[in-house]
This record gives sequence, C-alpha cells and structure tokens, in this order.
Amino acid sequence: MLQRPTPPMFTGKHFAVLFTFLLLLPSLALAAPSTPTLNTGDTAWMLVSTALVLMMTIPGVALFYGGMVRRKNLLSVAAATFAITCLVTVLWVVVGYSLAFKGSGAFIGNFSALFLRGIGPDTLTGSIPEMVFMTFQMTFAIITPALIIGSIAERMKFSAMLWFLGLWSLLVYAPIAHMVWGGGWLMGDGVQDFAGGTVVHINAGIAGLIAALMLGKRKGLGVQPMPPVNLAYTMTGAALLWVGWFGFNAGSALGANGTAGMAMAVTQVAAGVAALAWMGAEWALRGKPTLLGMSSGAVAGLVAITPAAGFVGIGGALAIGLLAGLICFWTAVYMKQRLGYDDALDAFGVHAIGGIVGALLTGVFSAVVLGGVGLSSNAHHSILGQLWIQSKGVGFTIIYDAIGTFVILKLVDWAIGLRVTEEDESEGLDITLHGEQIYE
Amino acid sequence: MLQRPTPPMFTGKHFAVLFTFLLLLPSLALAAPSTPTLNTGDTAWMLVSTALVLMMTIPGVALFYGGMVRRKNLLSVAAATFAITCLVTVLWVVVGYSLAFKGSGAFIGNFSALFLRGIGPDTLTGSIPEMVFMTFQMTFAIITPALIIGSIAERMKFSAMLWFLGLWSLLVYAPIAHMVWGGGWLMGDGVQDFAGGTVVHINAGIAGLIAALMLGKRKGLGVQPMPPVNLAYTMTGAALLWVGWFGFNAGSALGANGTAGMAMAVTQVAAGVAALAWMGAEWALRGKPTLLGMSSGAVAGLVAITPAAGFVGIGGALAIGLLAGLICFWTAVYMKQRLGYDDALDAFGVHAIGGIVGALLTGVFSAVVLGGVGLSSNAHHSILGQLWIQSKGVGFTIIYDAIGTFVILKLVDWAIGLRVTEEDESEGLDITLHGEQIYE
Amino acid sequence: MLQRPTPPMFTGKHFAVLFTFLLLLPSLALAAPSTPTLNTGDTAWMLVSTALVLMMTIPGVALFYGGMVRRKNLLSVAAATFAITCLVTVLWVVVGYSLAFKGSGAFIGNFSALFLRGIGPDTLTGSIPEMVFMTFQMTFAIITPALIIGSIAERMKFSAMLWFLGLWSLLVYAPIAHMVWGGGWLMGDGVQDFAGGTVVHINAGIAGLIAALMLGKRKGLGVQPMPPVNLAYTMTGAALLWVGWFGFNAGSALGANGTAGMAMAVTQVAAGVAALAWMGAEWALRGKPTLLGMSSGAVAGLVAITPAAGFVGIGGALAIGLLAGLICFWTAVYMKQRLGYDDALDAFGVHAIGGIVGALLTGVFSAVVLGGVGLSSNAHHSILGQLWIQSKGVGFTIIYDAIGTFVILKLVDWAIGLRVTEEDESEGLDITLHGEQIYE
Amino acid sequence: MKLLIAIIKPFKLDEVREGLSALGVQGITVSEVKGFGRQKGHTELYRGAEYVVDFLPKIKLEIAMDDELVERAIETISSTARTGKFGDGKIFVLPLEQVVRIRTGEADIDAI
Amino acid sequence: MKLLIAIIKPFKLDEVREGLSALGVQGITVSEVKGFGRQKGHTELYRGAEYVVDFLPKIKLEIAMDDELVERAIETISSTARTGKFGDGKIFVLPLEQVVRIRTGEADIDAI
Amino acid sequence: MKLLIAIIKPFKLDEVREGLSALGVQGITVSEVKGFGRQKGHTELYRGAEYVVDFLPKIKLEIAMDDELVERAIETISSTARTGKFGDGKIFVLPLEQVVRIRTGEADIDAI
Ligand SMILES: Nc1ncnc2c1ncn2[C@@H]1O[C@H](COP(=O)(O)OP(=O)(O)O)[C@@H](O)[C@H]1O
Ligand SMILES: Nc1ncnc2c1ncn2[C@@H]1O[C@H](COP(=O)(O)OP(=O)(O)O)[C@@H](O)[C@H]1O
Ligand SMILES: Nc1ncnc2c1ncn2[C@@H]1O[C@H](COP(=O)(O)OP(=O)(O)O)[C@@H](O)[C@H]1O
Repeated sequence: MLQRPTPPMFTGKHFAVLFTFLLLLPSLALAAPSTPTLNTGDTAWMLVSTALVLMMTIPGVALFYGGMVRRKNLLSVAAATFAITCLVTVLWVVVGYSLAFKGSGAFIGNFSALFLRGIGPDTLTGSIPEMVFMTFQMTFAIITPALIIGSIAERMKFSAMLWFLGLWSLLVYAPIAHMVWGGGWLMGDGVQDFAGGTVVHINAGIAGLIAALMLGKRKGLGVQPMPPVNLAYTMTGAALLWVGWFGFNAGSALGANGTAGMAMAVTQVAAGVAALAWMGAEWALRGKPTLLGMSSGAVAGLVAITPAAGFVGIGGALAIGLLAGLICFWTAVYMKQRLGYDDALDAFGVHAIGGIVGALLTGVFSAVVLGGVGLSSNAHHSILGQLWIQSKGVGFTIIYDAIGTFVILKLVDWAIGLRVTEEDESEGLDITLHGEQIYE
Repeated sequence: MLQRPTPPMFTGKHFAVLFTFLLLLPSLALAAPSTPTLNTGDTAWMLVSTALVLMMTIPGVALFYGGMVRRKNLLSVAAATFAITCLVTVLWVVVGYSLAFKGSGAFIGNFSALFLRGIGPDTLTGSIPEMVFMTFQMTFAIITPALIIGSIAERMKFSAMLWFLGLWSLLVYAPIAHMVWGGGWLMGDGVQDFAGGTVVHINAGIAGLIAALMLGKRKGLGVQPMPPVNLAYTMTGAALLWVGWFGFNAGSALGANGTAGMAMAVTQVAAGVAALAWMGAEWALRGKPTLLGMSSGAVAGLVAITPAAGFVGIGGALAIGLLAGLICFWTAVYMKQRLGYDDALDAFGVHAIGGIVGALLTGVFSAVVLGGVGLSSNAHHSILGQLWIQSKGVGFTIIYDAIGTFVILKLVDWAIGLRVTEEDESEGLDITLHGEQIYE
Repeated sequence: MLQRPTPPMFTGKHFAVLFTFLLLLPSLALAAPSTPTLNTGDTAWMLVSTALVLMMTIPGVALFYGGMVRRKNLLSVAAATFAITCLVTVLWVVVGYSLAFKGSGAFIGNFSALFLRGIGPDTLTGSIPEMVFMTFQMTFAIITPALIIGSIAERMKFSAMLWFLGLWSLLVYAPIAHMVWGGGWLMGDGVQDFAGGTVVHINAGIAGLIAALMLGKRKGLGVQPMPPVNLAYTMTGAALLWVGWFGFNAGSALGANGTAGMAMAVTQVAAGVAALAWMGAEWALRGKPTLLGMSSGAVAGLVAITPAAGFVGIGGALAIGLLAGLICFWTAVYMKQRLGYDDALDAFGVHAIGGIVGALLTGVFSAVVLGGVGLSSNAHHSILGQLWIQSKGVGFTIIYDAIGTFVILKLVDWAIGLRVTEEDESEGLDITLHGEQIYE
Repeated sequence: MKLLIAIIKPFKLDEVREGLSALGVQGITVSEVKGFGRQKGHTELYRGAEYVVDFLPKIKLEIAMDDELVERAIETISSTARTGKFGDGKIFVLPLEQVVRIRTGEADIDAI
Repeated sequence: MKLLIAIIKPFKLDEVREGLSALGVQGITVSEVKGFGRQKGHTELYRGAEYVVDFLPKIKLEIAMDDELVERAIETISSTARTGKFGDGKIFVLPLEQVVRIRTGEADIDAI
Repeated sequence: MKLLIAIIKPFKLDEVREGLSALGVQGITVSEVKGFGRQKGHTELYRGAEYVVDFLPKIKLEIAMDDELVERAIETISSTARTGKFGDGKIFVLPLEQVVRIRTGEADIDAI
C-alpha cells in the first residue's frame, strides 16, 4: 500500500493493513486492484464507527465525568464537554484535518485542505469516502480534549477552557496526530499505535496533569468530602464509552474485516479484565468493590488496549487489561494522594498511565510468539527493539505535549485568567458560569 | 434509476442518487445492473440507520423533553413519547406505509400494502430489503409526532394526545410524506428535501404551534418560574439526537456511499456551528452560555441541515448552521415571549423555524457554485428558481398541516376534551395521569 | 450449508439461512462459492450488532433495573450488572465459547478452543470473522445472567451473586446454548429458536424464579411501599434494550440480508403492540396507563418475538406481541401477587413467561399459511408437530435450568451464604456492599 | 418574639412570600416537607403493587418575628395560602426567646 | 398545646404513623433530615478518598397536639420507633401558643 | 432546656459541627432548607425565561441542650459560621419543655 501516495495511511497499522489486504485478495482480484474503489461494507462500518465515537464524547464523557463531580458542578462539566465537541468540529473542518493529515512534513501537515477544499463525495481514502475518514478522525480530535476536562473540573473558567482546549487541539493534537498517523516521523519510525494510545490518551492525560498543576487544587480538597453526585450517570457514561470504543478500536481497522473483528474482541476482553482487576484490588485493599471502581477499571482497560487493539491476541489482551487495571488503580487511588496534585477526575491517572502501559505492552504482545500479528520491521521484529521505538513515541509525545500545554495555559492565564473566583467555586459553577442548576 | 418503477424513490434525492450511481458503476458493471440486487454494505448501513433513528425518539426525545419540564411532569412527557412510538409502529405497518409509499396519487398513496401485504424478506427497494426501507421510514413516522409533544407538554390529556397524534400521523404525516418522498406532486415538482426538512420538522413544528394555541398556556406561565427538572437529561437527549441524526441524514442516502459520507460530515458541522452560534448569542445578549442553549442550538442546526444534507458542501453547512443557530435562538427566546403563545419546549421555535431556514437555504447552497451538488432541473439550475420551488414545498406543507391539525384537534376536543383539569395540572401529570413519580 | 462442518451453525435458523443462501446466489456465483469468503457488509452488520447487544446490558439492563429498585439499592443493581458483564467476558473467552460452540456432543461442547486457541483474524464463521461471531455470542452470554439480577435484587450478597452467576454461565448457559445453537440434540431435533427465546429468556427467567424462591422475600414486602426510585432510568433502559434488540434479533441472521430486515421489522412491531397491550390492560383494569407498564410491555414483546424473529411475518408479530403483552401483564401484576414469590423486578414474569409464549407461538406462526417462512422438516411441516418440538425444547430448558440453578445456589449458600444481613438490607446495599450512594 | 411555622401547599409559596414581604417580613426559611392529614393522598401504581401515598408534598415556612407582627402575618398567610380545599395547611405560633444574627452578632429584634 | 418533634429511623415511619393514628392524631408533618449523634456513621469510598459519613438519614415528625395527648403520644412513638440500637432518636416537646387552620380560619384545639 | 435552631451557609456545616463537638454537644439534627433574606439571589436562564432565584440553599441545625450551654453554643456557632457577608444566617433559641431518648426512655438532661 505504500505505493499509493494519496490516501492517508496509518503506518502504525502497517501489519493490520497488510493482513486485511491479503485477506481481501480474492475479491480485489475481481475488482480492479490498481484503482481504489468504494467498498460499501467498509463504508457502512466506518459510518457507524464515527457515530459510535461521537457517542463516546456526548453523552459518554459528559455523563461519565458529570456524575463524578459535586452536584453544583454537574452541568458545568457537561457543558464543557458539549461545547468542546462543537468547537473542535468547526476547527477540524476549517484547518485541523489539513494540519493533521495533509502533506508530508515530519512534524505537521499543511494548509492544502483548508475548509476541506478538494474533498467531495467521490474522494476516497482506501476503500471508504474521504469524508467518512475525515469525520471519523474528527471524532478522535473531539474526544481527546474532552478527556482533559476531567483534570480541570470544578474550578476552571468556561471561557479559559474554550481557549485552552481550542488552541490545544490545533497546536498539540493536530501535530501529534500527524506525526503518528498522518505521515510524520513517528509513523516512519515504526511506532505501533493502532487506535490512539499516544495520540489520544497519553496526550490527553499529560495535558490534564499539567493543567491540574497550573490550576491548583479545588478549595476544600482533603478537608471536605467531595462525593460524586450520581454514580448512575458515571456508570452510564462508562458503558457508553465501552460500547463506543468498539467504533474507536475496531473502527481503526478502517474496514469491516478480520482485523476489526480481532480488535473488537481484544477490546472487550481487556475492558472486562481491567474492571475486575480494579474491583478486586479495591475489595482486597479497601474493603468494598465499588461501582466507581469497576467503571474506572473498564475505562483503564479500554485505554490500555487502544494502541494494541489490532496487533495482539487474546492472551495479550488479558495481560494488558490485568496490568492496566492494577496500575491505574494504584495511580488514581494511592499515587495521587501521595503526590497531592488535584487531577480531579483522573484524566492523568487513567488515560496517561493507562495509555503508557498500553503503548509499551503493545511492543511486547504484538510479537508473534506472544500471539500477536508481529512487530515492526524497523524493530527487526525484536521485542526490545519495538519497546525502544514505543518508548520514543511515548517520550516524545509526553515532552511535546507538556511543553505545548504549559505555553498555551500561560498565555490564556495572562490574557483572561484560568480560574473562577473563590466565591463562584463555593457556590458552584452551574449557577455562576451557566445560570442553570439541577432541580431534581 | 427512473426506469425502475417498483421501488419508492426520493426525487428530492435525485442528484445524490445519480451521483452514487456513477460512483458504483464499476461494481455494478460486474453484477447484473438490470436487476436490482441486495447490497450487504448498503443493507448493513440501513439496518443501523433504522436503529439510530429509533434511538432518537426513545430515549432521545423522551430525555431531551423530559429534562426540560418541571419535576412533576417528567414522566408524563416520557410516557407520551414512548406511547407514540408504539402507536405509530402499529399504525404504520397496518396502513401508514401503504398510504405514504404505495401508488402514484398526487396527494396520497393507496391501500395496496395494508398489513405490508406482498412485502417479504426478498422484496427489495433499490439495493436493500424493502422491509428495511419500511422500518427505516417508520422511524421517521415515529419521531415526527413525538416532536410535537414538546409544544403540548405539561397540560394535555394522555388520551387526547394519543388520539390527536395517532390521527395526525395518518391524516397529515402520511400524505405529506407521500407528496414529497412517495411519488406525489411535490416530488415531481423538484423540491429538494434530503432527509425531511418539510416532512418531519416543519410538519411537526407547525402542528405544535397550532396545538399550543388551541390548548392555551400552562397555568402560571410568566408568573411562577418553571425551571427544567434536570438538564443532564436534556443534554443526554440532545446528544443521542445528534448521534442518531447520522442515521437520519446519512441514512437517507439509502446506502453506504459517498453521499452518505457527505451527509454525515455536513450534519456534524451544521450541528456544531449552530450550537456555538446559539451559545454565543446567549452569552453576548443574556450574559451566560447555558447548557440548554448549546443543546438547543445543536438541535436547531441538525434540523436545518436535514433537507440539505446530501446536497450541500462544507461551506453550505457552516452557513446553514450559523443562520439556524441565530434565528432559532431569536425565535425561541425573544419572539415567543413577544407573541405570547406557549410552545412549551419550542417544537415550533426550533423545528418549524429551523426546518424553514434549512429548506430555503437548501435551494441556495445546493448550487454548484456554492459547493453543492447542483439544483433541480425543474429550477433550470437557478437559485431563484429553486428557492421558488422550495417555498412552494414549505408553504404547502404549512397550510395543509395547519388545517389538518386544527381539524383533528377540534374533533378530539369535541369528543373527549384536550386539557387536564386545573387541579391535575397543579399536582402534576405524573401522579394524576400515570400514578407514578420520580422518587430520587 | 450443512456440508461445511467447521463454522458453528444455527439449526434453529435453518430456514433463514437457506433463504439467505438463495438470495445471495447471484453474488456467490461471482465469487468462489465453495470456499467461504468474508463479506464486508455482513461483517459490518455483525460488528454493529455486537455493540448493540452489549449496550443492552450496559447501560440498558443496568438502567432498566436500577430505576425500579428503591433509592438505596440503585447502585447495587447497576454494580451487579456491570460486574457480571466483566466476569462473563473473561469466562467466555477462557472456556465458555469452547463449551458452547465447539465439538459435536449432544449436551455440551469441548475444550478445544480454550483461550480461543486457533481462532485468528482470518478464521471465518460463514461470511464473517469467527472473532466477530464469538464476540457477538459473548454479548448473549453476558445479558442472560444479567437478566437474572432482576429476581434477586435488593437482598443478595455481591460475592454470592458473582459466584452464582459465574458458575451458572458455565454450567447452565453454555450447555443450553450448545444444545440449541452449537450442534447439540435440540438443534438436531428441529427446535426453532431464532435469537434466543429458550437459551436466553426462558433460561434467565426460570433461574430467576428459583433464585427468588431460595432467597426469600425482601423485608417489608407488601407492608411498606417500595416505589421505584426513578422511572426515567427505567424508560431509558427499556428504550436502549429495544434499540439494542435490533442487534439481538436482526443480528441473529448473521448477515445483512432480507432475513435480518424481516427480523428487525417484526421485532419493532411486536414490541410496539405488546407495550400498547400492557398499557391498555393496565388502563382498563387498574385505572391508569403507566410508563412502567409501557416499558415492561415493550420488553415482554421483545422477549416473545425473539425466538420467532426470522421466521414469522407481520401478522405473526402482531399476534405474538399482543399475547405477550397481555399474558406478561397478568403474570407480573396478578399471578405474582397471588403466588407470593418475590421476583423483585419480574425476570420470571417477563422473561420466562414471555419467552415461553414466544417459543410456542413460533411453532405456530412460522407456518407458511400464517405468513411465516415455514416449519421444520422434523415436524413434517405441521403446526402441531412443531408445537411438540418447541415444547420439548422449552420443557427441557426449564428442567435442566431449574435443577442446575438449585444446585449452584445450594452450593454457594453452603459456602458463603446468599443473603445480606437484615440490617444491611434496611440500610440499603449501596452503602453496605459498595460504600457509595446517590447524592442528587 | 415568636417563631411562626406555616405549612402550605407548594404552589402557594410565591404568593405567600409576596404577601409577607409587603408586610415587611425580611427573612423566611423554607423547607420541603410531606404532610399527612385530612386531605386524601393519591394512588401510585407499580406493576403488581398499588398503594395510597398519604404523605403529600407541602412547604414549611419558618419566620421569626416581633410579637406585634404576628396577627397580621397570620392573616396574610391565611388569605394568600387558602384555596378552601382540604390540605391548605396550618400555622403554628411558638415562643421565641432569643435571636442572633451571625454576620453581625446583633441580637433579638435587631437580628430578625 | 404542644408541638412534639420526634426524630426517628426512616424505616420506622409507617409504624409510628399508624400508632399515632390509633391514638387519634389526625395530622403530621414529616421531613427528611440527617442526624448526628451516638450512632456511628458509614464509610464511603471514592477512588482515592475514603471518609466517614457521620450524618445519617433520619425522619423528623412534627405534631401539634393538645396537652393531654402528649404523654400518650410520647409513649406510642417510643414504643413503635424503638429498636434498642443506637440512633433510635429523640422526642422534643415545645410549648405551642397558637394554631390556625388556613382552610377555615379555625383556631387552636379546633385547628389541630 | 433549650432548642437552638441555627440557619447557616451550607459549606460551613463541617466547621460548625466540629466547634459544637468540641463544646461537648453530642447530637445534632440537620436539614437542607432554602433561605430568603437580605442576601441577594442568583439569576437562572432558560431559553426565553430569566428569573432571579431568591431562595438560597442553607443548612438548618437543630440542637437540644441544657440551658447553661446555650451561651457558649451561640458563640461557637457565630464564630465558626461567620463569613461577614450577607446571608451568614441566624440563631433562634426556643424553650424546650421535655426530651425523651427513644432507645432507653431516659428523659430530659439525660436524654440530650
Ligand atoms: N396536628 C398537626 N401537626 C402537625 N402538622 C399538621 C397537623 N395537622 C395538619 N398538619 C399539616 O397540615 C397539612 C394540612 O392538613 P390537612 O388536615 O390535610 O388539611 P387542613 O389543613 O385543610 O385541615 C398536613 O398535610 C400536615 O402537613
Ligand atoms: N441534642 C440533640 N439535639 C438535636 N438532635 C439530636 C440531639 N441528640 C440526638 N439528636 C438526634 O437524634 C438522633 C439519634 O441520636 P443518637 O445519639 O445517634 O442515638 P440515640 O438516640 O440512640 O441516643 C441523631 O441522629 C440526631 O438526629
Ligand atoms: N425572620 C427570619 N425568620 C426566619 N428565617 C430567617 C429570618 N431572617 C433570616 N432568616 C434566614 O437566615 C438566612 C440569612 O438571612 P439574610 O437576611 O440573607 O442574611 P443575614 O443573616 O446576613 O442578615 C436567610 O436565608 C433565612 O434562611
């Protein structure tokens, strides 16, 4: 497929794509293999995957996070999620997609597809309309900043949040997406990131940590209890994230094929194991298995399997899920307390840590001997080699992301300030920022 | 496709279909192009679209509306939505589908497919089973009366509501669907209505206005505050409407093709822009950006892009979304107050107005020079000509709908009365009509 | 298809499959019909169906049941549903799938696919990847024990519930699935069970009854009112069950074809009619139409159409829905009171009874004269003959299930005890078992 | 000083409050309560179960006031909260020995 | 006249109400409150945070009654609400100077 | 004995409770109320409607105590609940004639 220069490709998905290609050979032989043609089955699946990933953010993340804050801030979290969905939608078609997926720069794309110029209903990306590929990618660009909201909940100004995450989506997300998926240097380097372990989760989690540190703690943290308003919302959000993640991971096969099927199966398994692992650890160490724990564990497993989805087998999924559940439990429950940063809803603890666990283990369990589809040829098919490549990807993402986030936040702070007043924080953001409240 | 007389066709979707046809030529060349064959990819997408549009009504509309009423009426709104879903399901297979999609009358279909006589698993509509087409269309027939519930909320008798909307679905919805989509005169006239701007949204909104006027205002309106019970429900409903709308609009391509991809992309963009527009206007003019505002704006954008979805480009989507957001904001927030009708949850202000904005702008932004796929040949490809055709479609729908709704409501009023007693209204419809309440 | 021994087949779906086969003949003629090839449209639909059926359990069942219990037990029901989803996910890939779908034993499969050994991205089941088939079947294995939670709500220990349902899924569900779907004796016998009337619903409902009897009644039942905490959750859950059921029933066609379309249409119709029937009966006999009634009725209709979905026509769907709505209304509202068992949320009253009604009526309305696709050749195409076969299927399931459930529960009771203490029950399971509560 | 406790129908709250404001009452504390009394409850239905809910939603007002205002306050509440149907509610008058305004430390009449 | 305020465990409400009805009490006002006292609270868990919730759900009854009923009412409430465990609650008796029935304007004993 | 009723700002609850515990108060009954007073409310927006919500969330404490504790309790509540801004709340002191502990039947001072 490397000979076809037009459609954006996922080098991270090299093996998956090769696989699919071989699988489809008979049918391709019937059609003309030289010119790409639209496949209705692939297109159907990608249309659905796009809907599923949108559902992850609204209502998924909105409910997942909304249920975890205090009653007075429920609507503010939902509003932030909803507004970011809308804002990134516009930014993406205006310039984001072009920056991420056009051109062959090592670090960033170009402006050739501003306002999606040149993309019509008949333009294809592989076997699906490019419009579908673009919208599918848009839903990834939406959920990534939406995840960051978890770190800054209950204390950031709405206006500052919009500026921060809007700028972040163009200055941090788009370049990283380009580097890993859009033809940039990490892609060339052989990094395996099937569905966005680095681009989405590590990226969101690190930005969340930086933002949490720069904002400071919520007033009263550690002194007053801050009980989640409604864990039924959180469970519903976690469940919709889980269901939507099928679109996220199996959709990243960009077609309805065996790789998609494999990706869906390992996604399910990792989520289930990680939820049981978190729940079990909680039960053993803190006395009770909680619904919040299970939900968090499931998300941790989903995060960790994301980079690995198309590459590993069932054994790998079980191992990755188990480790992600245990490690993220420890990060969110113990490490956070010890270090004392206020990552309110654990975007860092679950997404960055889970993403790192997953990204590194992808380099292990993709190995054929461990039931995977194989390691990158750049790694000479050695696990250590692949681990090194994966580490570079992770490391670079962390550094670039941390610096970018810091600079953007400094700028926004200087221009309009990041944090609401103490009084507004006390009274709650629902009333003070949005003039609304839950009446039930 | 005009040579194949059996399957119902969307003349409004003339261009889209032609387009798809050309796109599929190579594959069609392989198969036998003369006899329609089932395409599994198209079928897969239409099965999913049907599920998505059902999800728009239950739980979508039920939550969207349910969250906006007062606590004592939450369940009554959900019950109305749920019951209408069930009632129209039955009416549609018994007679509605036949009236809307069978025969070649100018105004209404015939009775040839009562109880779906003659339609089996092997009957096709284009490249999909007719059973799928029928069920897909059913979900449209369901959501349209469900939207009307927004105008009559918090004061109509449950029995009267069932009679009103049941009759309305046969006497108003089915004929209009026939005229625009099922082979009637508006279809022949060249009206462009991709996914139901006239048939669904203007139709529902106007009926809502008439019903709101005939019912009168809710007791205490303007005197007592009537705060929405739970805007998290409303946000969830809006989000599910948004996600489901992919099935509504992209599903109206009746296949998994480039038109569907284009329709999905413009749907996403219009929703995003409209939400930002409403939120921005609110922020500027009333001081705060609300979650209810964003949610309402998103729905307004989705409504307005509905007739345009398969016809316009990204530029058109941005323009339509922006205008729909601003105009519907003005209608729902200012005009309603000034005119004083009690369109409780703004079915008129959002669906009729948004639908009219969209239907007219479809005639503008479909033009090739504005990035669209082209205007109807009946309009001699001129924007003014198409605008005139669109206006006729809109105008006729409004007049027919208003008269039909008025007559049905007079009848129901005469037979059983429309409105609950003052006491029941005070105590709340949940307890008085349904013997249930929210306990949380 | 009987010549191809490798892929698991649904003998219950014999006719449906034959049908599809004939329908696809032209396209199959183009490909090589002797070796199975992946069909992207079928695969797309099955990927989606898998997501839809998962959504039925989380958040579907969790919300449906969660809204019906008292406020103090809401989270415990959601937690049970979520935990069972995770537990069965793991059990299924480790051993459950192999027990249900591998080997040719009359009663149970074998251990040949422990940890899914031998199944890779390129292994097919019919026209879809076996991984997709396996995950699709997993979602059935998940929802079945999750339904049982309705019978044991508000009083069972969380640990006992995990042991009970985990063991049940291996010792009861897997064998029955094997017997009816995986090549066992009921399959050979000609039982028609399209999507799981016996395997899922009767199975879950009978286990629920046994468990309810063994646990005893909730403290205060019949003395204190036990109002459902939030029927908006229950409505949302019912709606998601309904939408997801399209994946359950139409997905059981294992492809995007005319049978799937037919299955979807009759599913919709049966749900609508049954909801109206339950609501009407309630209105007539108890004075008010309730939202809980409509939701329950819809689920009853969905249950009853499940075994019949690919076999019956619209007339059959109307009849099955009507009867299921009325009979389950009577069971859940009158019979339960009279007999006095505490099937808290009516898993028995709705799922077992609805499943039995559906399983028997499938043997009637599958007849060609009644608009169905035809009866089994083992029944010599006679309704009485088919009824006899169906009854054997139902009867055997009931007996095996009841004994298996009883034994497992006795064992768990002996080992760790089944029921929480009286005090914990009074205070509520949310706090006492999970250390959490709803704060809204 | 007296503490008036008034139980009224929920939808009468705004009227009563306006009446009291007109009288010069500057502070009120309000809570949602359930009342059991002569007014008959409603029936709720849940599948097999049907039961009468005897406890109906009411609003409780607590108002501290000077003795001399009590008579007029009772009149105002009575006239604004009355519908003439069962369940209109009650007014209770309790002796109040001391009042303190937390913000300023002012006491008694000054603190009301 | 007296105003009795009783704090009881929530699941005892129905029993207490029936006891009082048997005694001839015709009206009660009920509210949901949280109690802090000798009864120990429960622990809640939220990811990193674990804390004891000291305020436990209780039901507060307010009942206006004639002086002569007070003794028997206290007895009835005590016996029906007692479980013998910490947290059973308290009964407070306050002097009540005046009662008005809003619907009719009746006063004092007639208004109860 | 007295019954103290204190209306405070919600986020002050924990501080006040700790202060009272330090004083030896062993039981408190708490409820969520809405307060109307000098503190100005907030505005809510719903599409066409915009209105001021005058009733603000407050916490009501009820504490039965021995007469001699009253002064110190008032001081403690005042100092811990004070922010100096409008809306800090009030303390009301009512005479309390009788107290019964349901669990044991103890009365008055022993029952507090
Ligand atoms: N003796 C009482 N003590 C406390 N509250 C009472 C008493 N009697 C009535 N109430 C309260 O007043 C409300 C109205 O009383 P009810 O007897 O229903 O009607 P009415 O006030 O018209 O006689 C009750 O719901 C209850 O809250
Ligand atoms: N001094 C007090 N003032 C007000 N309420 C009190 C007081 N003491 C106890 N209560 C209320 O009574 C409830 C039960 O008291 P507690 O000390 O827990 O148990 P017991 O009544 O068995 O001694 C408390 O939860 C609280 O609501
Ligand atoms: N006369 C009163 N009777 C009953 N409650 C009162 C009275 N005055 C004030 N309150 C309560 O005290 C709260 C604070 O009073 P407010 O006038 O807003 O401020 P401040 O206490 O600073 O003067 C009010 O919200 C209300 O709940």
